[in-house]
Amino acid sequence: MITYVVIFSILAVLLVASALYAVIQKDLLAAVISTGVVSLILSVFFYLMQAPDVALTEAAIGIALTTIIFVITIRNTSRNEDETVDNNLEKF
Amino acid sequence: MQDGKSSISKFLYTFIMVFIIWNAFTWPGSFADIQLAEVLTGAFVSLILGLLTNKYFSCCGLQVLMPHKIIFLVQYFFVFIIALIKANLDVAVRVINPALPINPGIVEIKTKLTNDFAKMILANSITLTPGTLTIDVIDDTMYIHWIDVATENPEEAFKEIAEPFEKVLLKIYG
Amino acid sequence: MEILRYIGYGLLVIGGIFLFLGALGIYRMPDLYNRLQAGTKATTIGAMSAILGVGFIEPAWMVKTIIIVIFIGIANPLSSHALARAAYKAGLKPIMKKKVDAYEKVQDIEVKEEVKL
Amino acid sequence: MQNFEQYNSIITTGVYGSAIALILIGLYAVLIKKHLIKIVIGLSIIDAGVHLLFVAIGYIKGGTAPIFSPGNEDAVNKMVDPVPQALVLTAIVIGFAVTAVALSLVIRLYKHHNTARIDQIKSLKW
Amino acid sequence: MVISPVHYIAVPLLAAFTIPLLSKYIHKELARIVPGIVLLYSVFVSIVLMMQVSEVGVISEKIAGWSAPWGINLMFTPFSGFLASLMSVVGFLIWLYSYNFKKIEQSQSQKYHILQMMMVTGAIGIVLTGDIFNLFVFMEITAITAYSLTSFYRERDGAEAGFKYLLIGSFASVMILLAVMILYTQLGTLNMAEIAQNAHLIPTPLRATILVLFLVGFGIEAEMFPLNGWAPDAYSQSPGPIGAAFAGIVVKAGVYALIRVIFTLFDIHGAYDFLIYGGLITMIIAETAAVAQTNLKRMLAYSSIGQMGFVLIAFGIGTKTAIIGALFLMFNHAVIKSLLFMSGSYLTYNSLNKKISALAGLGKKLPIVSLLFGLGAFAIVGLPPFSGFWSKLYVLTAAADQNMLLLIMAILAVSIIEIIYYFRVVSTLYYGKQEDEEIKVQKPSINAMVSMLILGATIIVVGVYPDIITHFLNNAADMLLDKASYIQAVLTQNIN
Amino acid sequence: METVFIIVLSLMALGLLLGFLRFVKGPTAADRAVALDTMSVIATAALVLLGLMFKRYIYIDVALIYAVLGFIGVIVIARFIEKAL
Amino acid sequence: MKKVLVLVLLVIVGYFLTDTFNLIPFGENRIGNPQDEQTVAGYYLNNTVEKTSVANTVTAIVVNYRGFDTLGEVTVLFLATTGLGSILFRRKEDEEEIERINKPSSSLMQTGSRVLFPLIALLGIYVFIHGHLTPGGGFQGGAIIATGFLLMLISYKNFKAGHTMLNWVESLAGITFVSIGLWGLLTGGTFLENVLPAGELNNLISGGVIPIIYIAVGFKVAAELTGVLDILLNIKPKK
Repeated sequence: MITYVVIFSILAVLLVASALYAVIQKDLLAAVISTGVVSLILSVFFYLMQAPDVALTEAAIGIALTTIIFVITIRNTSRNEDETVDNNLEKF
Repeated sequence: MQDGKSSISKFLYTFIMVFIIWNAFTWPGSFADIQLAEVLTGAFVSLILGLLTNKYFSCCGLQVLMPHKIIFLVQYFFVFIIALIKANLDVAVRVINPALPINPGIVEIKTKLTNDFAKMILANSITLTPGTLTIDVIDDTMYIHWIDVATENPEEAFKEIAEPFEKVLLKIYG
Repeated sequence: MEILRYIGYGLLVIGGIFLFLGALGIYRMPDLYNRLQAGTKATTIGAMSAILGVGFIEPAWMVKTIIIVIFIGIANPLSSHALARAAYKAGLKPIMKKKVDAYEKVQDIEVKEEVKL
Repeated sequence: MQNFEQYNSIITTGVYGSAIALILIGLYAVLIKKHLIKIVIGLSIIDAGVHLLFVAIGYIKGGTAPIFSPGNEDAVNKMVDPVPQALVLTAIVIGFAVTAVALSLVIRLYKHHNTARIDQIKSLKW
Repeated sequence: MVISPVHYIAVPLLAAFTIPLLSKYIHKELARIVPGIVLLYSVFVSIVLMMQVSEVGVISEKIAGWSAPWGINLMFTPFSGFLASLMSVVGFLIWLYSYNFKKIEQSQSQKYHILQMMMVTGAIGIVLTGDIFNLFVFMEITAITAYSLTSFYRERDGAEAGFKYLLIGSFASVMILLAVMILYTQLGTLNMAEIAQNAHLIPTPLRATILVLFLVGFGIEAEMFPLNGWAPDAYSQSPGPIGAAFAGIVVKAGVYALIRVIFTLFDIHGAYDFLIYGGLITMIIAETAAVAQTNLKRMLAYSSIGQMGFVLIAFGIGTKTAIIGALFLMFNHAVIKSLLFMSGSYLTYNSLNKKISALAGLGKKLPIVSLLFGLGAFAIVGLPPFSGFWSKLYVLTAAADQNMLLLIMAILAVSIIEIIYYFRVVSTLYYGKQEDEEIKVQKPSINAMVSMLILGATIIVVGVYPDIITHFLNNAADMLLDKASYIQAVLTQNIN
Repeated sequence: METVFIIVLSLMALGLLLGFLRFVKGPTAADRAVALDTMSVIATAALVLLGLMFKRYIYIDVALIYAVLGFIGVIVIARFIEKAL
Repeated sequence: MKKVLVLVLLVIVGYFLTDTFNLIPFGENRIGNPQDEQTVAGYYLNNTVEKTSVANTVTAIVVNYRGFDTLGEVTVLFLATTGLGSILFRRKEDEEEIERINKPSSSLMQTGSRVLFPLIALLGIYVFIHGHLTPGGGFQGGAIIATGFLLMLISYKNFKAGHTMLNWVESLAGITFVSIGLWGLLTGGTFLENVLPAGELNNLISGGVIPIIYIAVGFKVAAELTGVLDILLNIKPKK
């Protein structure tokens, strides 16, 4: 049964790590995708805690809609956190 | 659109497909538990969706649902499964192999299919069989990223990658 | 019905292995296109097989699992196609041992919308 | 999943710890980062942490979802607390609305100042 | 249909959802007229309910047919009813004022009026609801309208002020959410009356935590120091009428929530002292900052913060007289600050820039507006015979009863500061040297004039006959202090 | 048969971890989108399996919605990378 | 310097939160034995089936017991859409040529979104019609439908979201919600009261007005979110 704890710890570590990554990453698109990962794992958490309603909401609003409106905002502003022009972040 | 089928046929096709999927969504587990209200609601929802979205959803009207075409569909399914299993083992071996034996490249193949829907199914099948990935479809040319390029010649590549699928698809949509 | 259960377990294990292999492929492959190859493929197959396995174990769930499988089957190849095409259009060249690139010459073709909406 | 709760302390640490960590990480982003989108990302991470905490307090060991679906009509005594779930539902939607407004403000600030970094937007004091 | 508190919420919502259709298919002008009718209806509901409540005591309404702890209920007590009536009246006057407001473009006016109406509705919801989470929801309604309205003007730095407000407001909502969460784990209920009944069961450390979280969360809306960073920018960058709405409506709702939490939910003694100190610091710092301002609206904003500090002090003293004084102050602040913002925005609109010095000589060109501004200035610093005098008197009396000598001195000192900067503006208006003779003034439209005159008349009438208001305030203060009857009224649901 | 579930779940968790490692390594946003896609597929399968373990039929709906929504997020990112958005 | 201050603040907040949540054990049964109806949650769990015939207790709470919250929530979304419109509003005179997307997506994607759009819409409709039986409800279903619209919006240049229709759907759904509330008031009950018969548990037609409200919420949320996405997509000036 220790396996459950291991699985759970992996999820928790992934959750925190992706949140941290969303904060430190300079490329805003990557940061936004990272928040998508946060939502993804968060909703698995909700599911594990027997809250399928909340998991569904988090999936619909966190993974899809929030990511989408962030991406659209980045399209209308800048993609690089430092707003320097060079670097190949803008390319791919 | 391209084949100018009547809109009633399109509507019916959409209606039937949506209705089937609705019933799959609401499947209670066994036939005995099906509620009449669910089915009627499903019919109503399918009616509305059919009216609103048939111009998007349907490709070619009702005749795709003819019995013999459904048999071909089943046949297609088996062809696909066999290709899938064969090729999956291939990629699995590649991934595990520490040397990563890959020789990627992008090849083009020509397809005889004209229907968008059929092209999408073909492209998806090609993508789902490991080793190949459809990058783009322009008219009748498909550009395929191939993890282990055996040949650059379009015809040979076509034989290698898409032939079994296309044969069956032509029978359904051709 | 016991046999169905065992088929289900088998599919589940196969699915698990393929999901793992897909993720491993994503991690190991050298460039985006190859990652897509390994990633979408193996994970899609893995997910499909695992989900179908659940359907076999609990036959009442079969219909819904098939619907999920169909959704995954339509959606996932499309998303990997979109990603591959986007990356290529953005200028990410695939890594190749011997240059075989038929797609390079058609970069400037405009896509037309074939449907009047 | 029956023995899930044997390791209660580890799981407690996992859930509460990650939720609090999310709140702190988001707070860090809001306070330190200079780019407006990063700040909004920080806000949404804080929200995520609070929502996780909220669901966590409603969880009951060995419980199941508070839905009386066929086969579960008699499981009243095993159900988790439905109230926090209902509240979180509301909170998630409200959080999304606030995020949308925040992002639209970011877009307008960018149009106005041609930058989205707060250290370069200086019309008002920050 | 019997008039009941839920009309405050349901009718505006129905109108808000209908307006887009009405304005598109019937007549464009309806988008501006309907909110006015709705707000007028709210005023009517207020009058009817205030008359009822003075007979019955408490009107409590349950929603969705579930009585108190299980469902949400609306409480129309003399205290909350007073605030709700005040808000609806001020909301209606603001609508009247902004009906033809020049700077709101035609195509945008539909959105403006919907947002303004919903701001009033949200604030009334905060005041009326008896459920802590529902309060949070209404606070978000108010906040989201406030964010949008702050950044309504495109040419100004409204977006920046709005973003700042949003940032701070999000913190507030996170705090409130956390507090609600901890509260729920301890008591398993969200109804305020039941929380108040059982609050003593919460372990002390958790109780302190909840209280701190609530204080910080609601303190942000109530402009308490040091959480008021949003206020000056939001006031100065938003459209003129919205400045009035902030002062008259949003902040009132924040103060209400703060007071409800401290007085009803947690009757902790230290909290009162906290209110006094917090209010004192807020007042002194804000009034000092107001002197240094050169922008008229910013000055008014700081003055508004200072006034809210004064209100918090008055609540913190905690005796009945003090609470009457505090409520009277809230009433005055709503009326007078609205008048100041309304007339002030016409004055700044007609000056070259928003500096106070640019107002010079406008007293002759816009005589009535300037007169009204002067009236407001005199009233807010507490000169007799205007209404501001009585509220200050009540608070000072209460402080004297409690032997709080230092507090009295601080209040008087701050009043002198207030007099300095308000008189500076008024003297610039009338005796300042005009720089540009050719400037064309924009006369206020008739509806704006009516709305300002109503406010001015209220100030004078209340100043002469304060009993009109204190009659209501007496009941309200009784109700606020009498926690037990509130709890009983909710949990027995005697009406409906 | 609990062991089978545990094995499969651990494989899925490891898959998530590997996907996340690729997500962190990048190097391009497209790679990260691939990782997100993979992770959401793995999560979908995991949700179905967990639904089986919790013995609740209705939980599958969540997986169904996952299958759709993860895809749409990836499509939007792809359109952005393509500079078409 | 600022970083150090912030880190100190973070440590304080973290300590404070950890300390607080140490006092709240995880996974403990706080609702007591539901049969005793000690707490609100216990009451809900014990009475929902009997009184409203709604299988999903969360839905019953969201739509009925705390239906007022949901009304407020819908209003928040509505106001966010309105506010977004006012914040990102473009004047007629400085109206530039705008385009939502530079180029249509590949023909494969076009076909794919054409096929998936009705299916996603169906999924959303399924989620909110079955809000009282299965997880999900109006908000989730609405969000799913909105993502379906988004798929079309980013795939086709000439797909229009149909503002007239969106306006109608949004307004009518909102009016339905409030009218159901007022219906309860008019028939002598209270606002949002469940005036229809409860029906039988786990039937599609059960729960009185609860499914109707959730369907209205679903349509409204779908229209609002589509509106939000459309506004956000339609602000890019043509190069």
